[in-house]
Amino acid sequence: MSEHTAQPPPAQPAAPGSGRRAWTAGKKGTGGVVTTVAAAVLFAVPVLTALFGPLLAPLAEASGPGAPYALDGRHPLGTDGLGRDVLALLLRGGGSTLGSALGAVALAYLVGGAVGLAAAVSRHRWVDEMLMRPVEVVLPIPSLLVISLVGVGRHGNAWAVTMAVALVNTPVAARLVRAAALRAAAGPVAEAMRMQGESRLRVQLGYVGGSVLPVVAADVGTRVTGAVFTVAAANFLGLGMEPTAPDWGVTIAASREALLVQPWSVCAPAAMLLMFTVGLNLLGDRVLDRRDQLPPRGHRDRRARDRWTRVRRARVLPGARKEGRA
Amino acid sequence: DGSASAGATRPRRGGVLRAAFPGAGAKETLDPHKQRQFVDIARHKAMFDKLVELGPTLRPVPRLARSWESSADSTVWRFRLREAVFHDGHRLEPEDVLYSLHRILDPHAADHLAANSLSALDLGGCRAVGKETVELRLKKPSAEFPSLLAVTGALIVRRGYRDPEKPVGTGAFRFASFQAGRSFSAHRFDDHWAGAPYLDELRILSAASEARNSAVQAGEIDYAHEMSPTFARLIEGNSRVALVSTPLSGVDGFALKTDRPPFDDPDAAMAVKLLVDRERLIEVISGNRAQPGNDLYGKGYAYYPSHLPQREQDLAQARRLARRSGLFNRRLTFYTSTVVEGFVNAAHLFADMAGEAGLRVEVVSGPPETYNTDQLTTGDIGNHRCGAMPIPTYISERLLDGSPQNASAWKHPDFDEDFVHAQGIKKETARTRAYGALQRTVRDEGGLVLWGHPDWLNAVSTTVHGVKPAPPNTDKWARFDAVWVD
Amino acid sequence: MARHALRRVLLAIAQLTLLSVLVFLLTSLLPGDAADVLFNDKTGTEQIARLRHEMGLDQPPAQRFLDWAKDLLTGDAGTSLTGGQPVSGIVAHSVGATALLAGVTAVIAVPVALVLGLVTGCRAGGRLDRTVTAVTLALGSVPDFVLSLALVAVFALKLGWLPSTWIGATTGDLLTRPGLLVLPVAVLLARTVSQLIRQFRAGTLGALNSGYAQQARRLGVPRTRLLLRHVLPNAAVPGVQQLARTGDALLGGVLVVEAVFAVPGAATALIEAVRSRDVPTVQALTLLLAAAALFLNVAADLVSHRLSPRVEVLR
Amino acid sequence: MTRPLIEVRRLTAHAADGTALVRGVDLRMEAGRVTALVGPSGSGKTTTALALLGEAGAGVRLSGHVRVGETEVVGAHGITAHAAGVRGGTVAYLPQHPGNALNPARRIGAVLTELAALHAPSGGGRNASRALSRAALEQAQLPPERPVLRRFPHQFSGGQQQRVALAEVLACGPRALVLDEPGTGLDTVTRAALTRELARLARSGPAILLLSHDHAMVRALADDTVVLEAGRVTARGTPEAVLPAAPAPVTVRESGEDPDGGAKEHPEDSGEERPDGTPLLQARSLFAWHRRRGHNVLHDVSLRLRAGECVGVAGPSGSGKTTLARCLAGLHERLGGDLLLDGAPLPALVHRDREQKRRVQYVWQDVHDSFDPRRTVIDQVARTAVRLRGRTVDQAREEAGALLCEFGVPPRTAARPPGALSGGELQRAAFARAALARPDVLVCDEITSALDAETAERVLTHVEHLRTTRTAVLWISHDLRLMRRVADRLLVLDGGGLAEAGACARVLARPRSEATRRLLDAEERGQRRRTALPAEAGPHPMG
Ligand SMILES: Nc1ncnc2c1ncn2[C@@H]1O[C@H](COP(=O)(O)OP(=O)(O)OP(=O)(O)O)[C@@H](O)[C@H]1O
Ligand SMILES: Nc1ncnc2c1ncn2[C@@H]1O[C@H](COP(=O)(O)OP(=O)(O)OP(=O)(O)O)[C@@H](O)[C@H]1O
Ligand SMILES: [Mg+2]
Ligand SMILES: [Mg+2]
Repeated sequence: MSEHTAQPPPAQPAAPGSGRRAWTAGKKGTGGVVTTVAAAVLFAVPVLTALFGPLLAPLAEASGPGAPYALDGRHPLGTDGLGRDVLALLLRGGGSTLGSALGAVALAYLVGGAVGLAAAVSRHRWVDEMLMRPVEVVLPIPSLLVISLVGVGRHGNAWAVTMAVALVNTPVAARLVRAAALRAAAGPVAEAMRMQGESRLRVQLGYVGGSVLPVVAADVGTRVTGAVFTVAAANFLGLGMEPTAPDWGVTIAASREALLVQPWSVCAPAAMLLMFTVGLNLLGDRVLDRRDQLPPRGHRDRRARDRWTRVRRARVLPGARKEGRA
Repeated sequence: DGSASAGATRPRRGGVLRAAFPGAGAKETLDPHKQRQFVDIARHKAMFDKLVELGPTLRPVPRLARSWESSADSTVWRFRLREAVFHDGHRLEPEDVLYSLHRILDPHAADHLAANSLSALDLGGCRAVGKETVELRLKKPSAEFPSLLAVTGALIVRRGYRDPEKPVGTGAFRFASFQAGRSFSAHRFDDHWAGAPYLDELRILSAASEARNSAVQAGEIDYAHEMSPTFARLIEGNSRVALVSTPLSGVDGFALKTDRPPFDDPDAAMAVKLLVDRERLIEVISGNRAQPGNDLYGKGYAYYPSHLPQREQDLAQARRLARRSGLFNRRLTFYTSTVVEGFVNAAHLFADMAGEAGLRVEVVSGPPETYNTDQLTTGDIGNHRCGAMPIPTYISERLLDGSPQNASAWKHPDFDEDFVHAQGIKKETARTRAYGALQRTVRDEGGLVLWGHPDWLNAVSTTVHGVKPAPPNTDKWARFDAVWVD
Repeated sequence: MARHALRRVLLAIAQLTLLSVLVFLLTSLLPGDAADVLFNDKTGTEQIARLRHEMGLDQPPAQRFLDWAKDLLTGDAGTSLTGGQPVSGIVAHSVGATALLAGVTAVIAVPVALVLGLVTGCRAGGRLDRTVTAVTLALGSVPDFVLSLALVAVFALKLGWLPSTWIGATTGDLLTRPGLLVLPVAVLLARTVSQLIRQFRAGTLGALNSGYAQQARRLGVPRTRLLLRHVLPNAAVPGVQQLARTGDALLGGVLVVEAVFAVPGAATALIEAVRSRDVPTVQALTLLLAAAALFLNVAADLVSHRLSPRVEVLR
Repeated sequence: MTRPLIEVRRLTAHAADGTALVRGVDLRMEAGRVTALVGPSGSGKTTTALALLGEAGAGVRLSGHVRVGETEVVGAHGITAHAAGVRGGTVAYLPQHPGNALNPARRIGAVLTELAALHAPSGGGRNASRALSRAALEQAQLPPERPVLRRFPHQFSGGQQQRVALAEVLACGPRALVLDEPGTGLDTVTRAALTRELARLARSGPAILLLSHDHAMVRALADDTVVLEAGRVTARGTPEAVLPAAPAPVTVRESGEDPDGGAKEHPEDSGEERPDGTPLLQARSLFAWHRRRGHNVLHDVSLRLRAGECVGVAGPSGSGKTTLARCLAGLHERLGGDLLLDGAPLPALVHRDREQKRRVQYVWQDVHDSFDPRRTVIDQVARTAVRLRGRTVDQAREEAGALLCEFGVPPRTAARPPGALSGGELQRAAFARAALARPDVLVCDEITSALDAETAERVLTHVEHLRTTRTAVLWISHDLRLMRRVADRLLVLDGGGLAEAGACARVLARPRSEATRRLLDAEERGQRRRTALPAEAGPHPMG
């Protein structure tokens, strides 16, 4: 013991002041930046491909169709089972995959999240019950059943499958959000905001929503992944989109047999999806970490708001200035 | 290529063969008269026999019936039976045959598959003639009757057979166990009329295509039924797995509805027949494992008019005909489904080809479960696929006014009359000629665009011998009596 | 707590009843019925009509539902429309394999995810965290069938270490050949673990940042104990909720796994039954799976209730 | 002179923006001695105390020298890596906001036993730990009974939570105790008992650092006193030498005279309402419960508030004061009885319209929990004026800033998130948040508990100002002296029921109920010197 005091204290890393810091030492290193950049790149590649790929696709299609699952010089990533250029498919197929997966999850969270939030924020038990009971009834239905019913009933309709995926995710989102929101909504901060006459919307979205955010952010990434695979699995079963649709998920499902014959036909779209979900999740983590670590939103908000008011005052009525000072 | 028996060792007794077929879950059945799936048929084939089977060219060949003869008007048929024994030791007698036919045609059993084909039987007029012969009487003459006895689900069971769980047949294997959707096993029947099989045990297992793929490669099964052209490419050069490829095992094509515009005009149909690029379809859909079709069913089968010239793509003529028949002004609907792998692909490929020729084709996809029925009424164009069957059966099932599967809506009373007439012709050459004329009519005026005759692909482990190429539904297909393992 | 539990169980029964009506309605809405499907390729309209009568499909749906429900109450789940065998047999044969897969997966996934979630949560941003996060994320992001095919290609076909499918295996074989389980479970684990880890990690982060964790540290509670006794109960809440849903997620994954590895399981049976419009089988399987899901949900609720007593009290 | 247990030399603390929070503090703590750290709110007491554990708030940098036992906790370069070793066993810290320091998911008994076992010198087994934990609970003035041990933290009142947190600290059996405002939220009786208990404890060994605004407690306990102002030590010595003289006792009992020389010029109030004029806020026969209907924590409580009037509420900890306040504020919905505002029924908060919300405002007891940790304090305070009085954001901000300044919280401080404010600063912010509504009824739940006398004065001044604008105030406090100054009438709650009501002066002078008498006795004794105390200490063995 006494030896310790005799020695000079060891040089310190970033002050392990707050408890949290001590436990998460090393966050600030360059590693963080590298990961952030990597995550952004991972995320951006598939998204940009989905957005702008269709514009470039004709270039890739210029060499015309080839033999099925061929790996010849004319097609950089070979061809798929119909002899179509895999690169062209890759360029064309992002929109529907990401669109339907994101759309389904967004819808699920929009509806389910709203229901869950409303149920949690409501101080009336009956509102909670009314909102959550139906959710609880729907919850245990195997999503597989819903997908297959919809897939069988409204065959080959991408919208229907998207809606089905949204539907199966909605109760889950509702419950998740409710559980997370309940803690916040029942706490004194929400009470204080209500006492201040804050609108329900602001209490729910501004504060309770904000407290739910970490849980949701941790969930959204996996949910999107899940949605992509549910759609892909529906195609695997012949319940989803047309097996010829130039969609990443469909392409993977349709070419799966050729994994070892023409690996690109499966691996290229799979890599896109992988980049997307990994990037999305990593970015989500980054944003959350940042949120917990940096000075609170108020600082930034205020500066932004001051700037905004200044602009407004300068532009709009000169009288407003006086009024503002009054 | 083809048979895995090439360079085989000497046949050897003993061993177990594990054969995997696409499964159908709870739908699988032990009742031989309800059979519907390939996996059922294979199982039943091991345990039961039909009176008549179909040979490689889809001609009837003797099975339990040693020989047959008919009255001059082809309404009364006599079948002489073999000296076969059932698994319980009981000897096959005409009464067993009559019992089986009665059971198949039982009015209360709606799901007996052969009932439709055998509905021509006049059961009241059927009888045993002595201990060896059974006499069957038809309601109307048919020279093709023996091949009707070879249809799916026309198996001969033991008199008094009721409980499907206790199958007793004359087949080469005795029942051991069965679990729907999973597995079936049967043991060698030493008293089989054609001599005991080599195998000690036969297991017929159900598995989806992914599982069959990997299992046969890993040596977990010895025989995998119905493999894809992609799989064939995958195992090229694989020393453990060989492909048994059966050429001419059916037909792939498109069906145009000829009972309504635009394809009620033979020119319009001909335009479509001339614009399809058969080679491209074969390359993409069949992985180059098919022979080009000539818009005729049954290439290589009995009654096939092989002298007709091969139809080739002729875009110029196709355009001319299309313009003349007003095809360019219409929007055509291609009704397809994922019911069979490759249907949707073929539909899109066709739509592309038609698009290049200036036609507008919209592909619509329907539910696979009811596709075959829906297809009869929906869309202008549909997919068409048909396994191996005798040409007259094909005509009667697909091209007559009352045919249950008349996908091209080919409804011409005179054609039907000619067909009934042809069926009654006793003399084979004349009958062949009559059938030939009928097929030619359909080829030139009908709505069937039959672009390819795909190979049937089975995979067999190299330790298995004696598996012969044979079109599905024929005698040697899925028959493991003469198969042995190292 | 006991009252709470009882309420939940009663509710679950009501839910199941409602659910069966719902599922029945939905299946009735599908195009075609079992007779159509059965005779899809060998149509004879008259034959179909007879078959339909035989199956009782010509009766009004309400009547059919009531009959079905009456039978069920007497313990008879009916017979399959397509195969003719008792539904209870189909269910019994198919559920075992799926339950085994899901069970083994859960038994492995939960502790692994808990440990990794805690460890990465308390070292958020560290190298270990980044590695684990990236690896599990990537594994969880590979489509199931790609992963299964790749695993089979490597471990079964190339290396020959493990069996590639369950073809022909019986349930008894599973005990003597545990190798059969390895690949399917590995595929199922990839997604499950990845999802669970994320939830546990998020929960851990939140709990670690809280005042009580800070105070516990100030009172000298050592790291491991802090994690296990103080942080875990709070951190587990989102994870437990996620766990309740894992059953469903597993079922989705199981379907692909069942197809690739020829596992004769419930997911395949369910799809097959929907395909062939075999309503009694669909009903029975759905109810069973839903009951399992409900059970998990109720369990999760009770556990969460125990873990965050404050929330329920406020309601 | 022996080497002190804890030695602090030239400790400085800087905020992230460079502001010096603590500037060169020296401190010595010896076993068996109580050192008091006093000073105005925001002077750096908590910051200094945390440094003893090798801790600092977010963004705060420490330097100087802190030695605890043989361990260097803070060195020239900040907190050392050994700091973690002293926490709990050597130095145990009772935080200023105990509410969120308790684990919501665990029963308090389990945590106490765990901590006791953790720091027990030689194991001793489960039973020993359990005995230790019970002893700790008793020392913290909570009954060590099974039902109490099995409760979750949220099932305690504010003052009870404070004591639970204290029990956790005591269960560690540390060599040095750092107690940050241990007396907040405690009624006079409990506080006196706690003071006695702490005195005993100090004599039995550990060194104690007491951070408190409660001069009575400091006088009663402290051997040395260190006065901190703006981060600097400005005085040192015995409490008598350093602290201002003890005020006169609250009450001159049985005197029948107004002892305060008519600080309030209201006519004598028998406690009965004057018949004329409807009261502004009226509660008739209130019942309230928490878990199950029937298990009431408030029984049949009635009260009337007239415009401009201040009604005090006193009572032992756990007697239902907060529950009553929350009922009025509309936050507690499990209640029976009538609430009337201007004669019209007053619904629960969710059903109140904006005007009703504005008219009735509430200041939380546990302020720390009532602020969103992610937004700045000024933002949150200003929202009241925006939402309830329709001010623009900038106007509201200006008003809020001005009000906070008035209370001694500079704008720069208010622009930080709540975690970076001192306990007293936050309490004032919470008050400002409610006051900004210009309410007609202001319910204040112990809003001066974390304030030094001078700062409290600022708040009181504002309360006076509000009353002149006809705002009625419900003032919950344990500080009877303050109560006397503020309140016109006084309600005394005991065990959820109304023990006594009447004019404040009368109640304090001639208490009729046992509960009031006990509170007053304890208050009176608390004013006396420490030496007078130990005789009546209870039999609480420790360790
Ligand atoms: N959520 C709860 N569940 C059960 N009992 C509770 C709950 N909250 C408070 N109580 C109990 O209700 C009683 C009244 O609590 P309340 O908070 O009103 O006391 P208080 O007078 O404000 O005390 P203090 O002076 O300590 O703040 C206490 O005995 C407390 O233990
Ligand atoms: N994390 C922080 N960052 C910046 N400033 C801080 C931080 N924490 C506290 N402060 C400021 O440091 C000063 C001293 O705070 P401290 O909590 O030590 O005061 P205190 O003496 O304990 O006051 P009180 O009696 O009100 O609790 C206050 O003005 C406070 O605003
Ligand atoms: Mg402080
Ligand atoms: Mg209180």
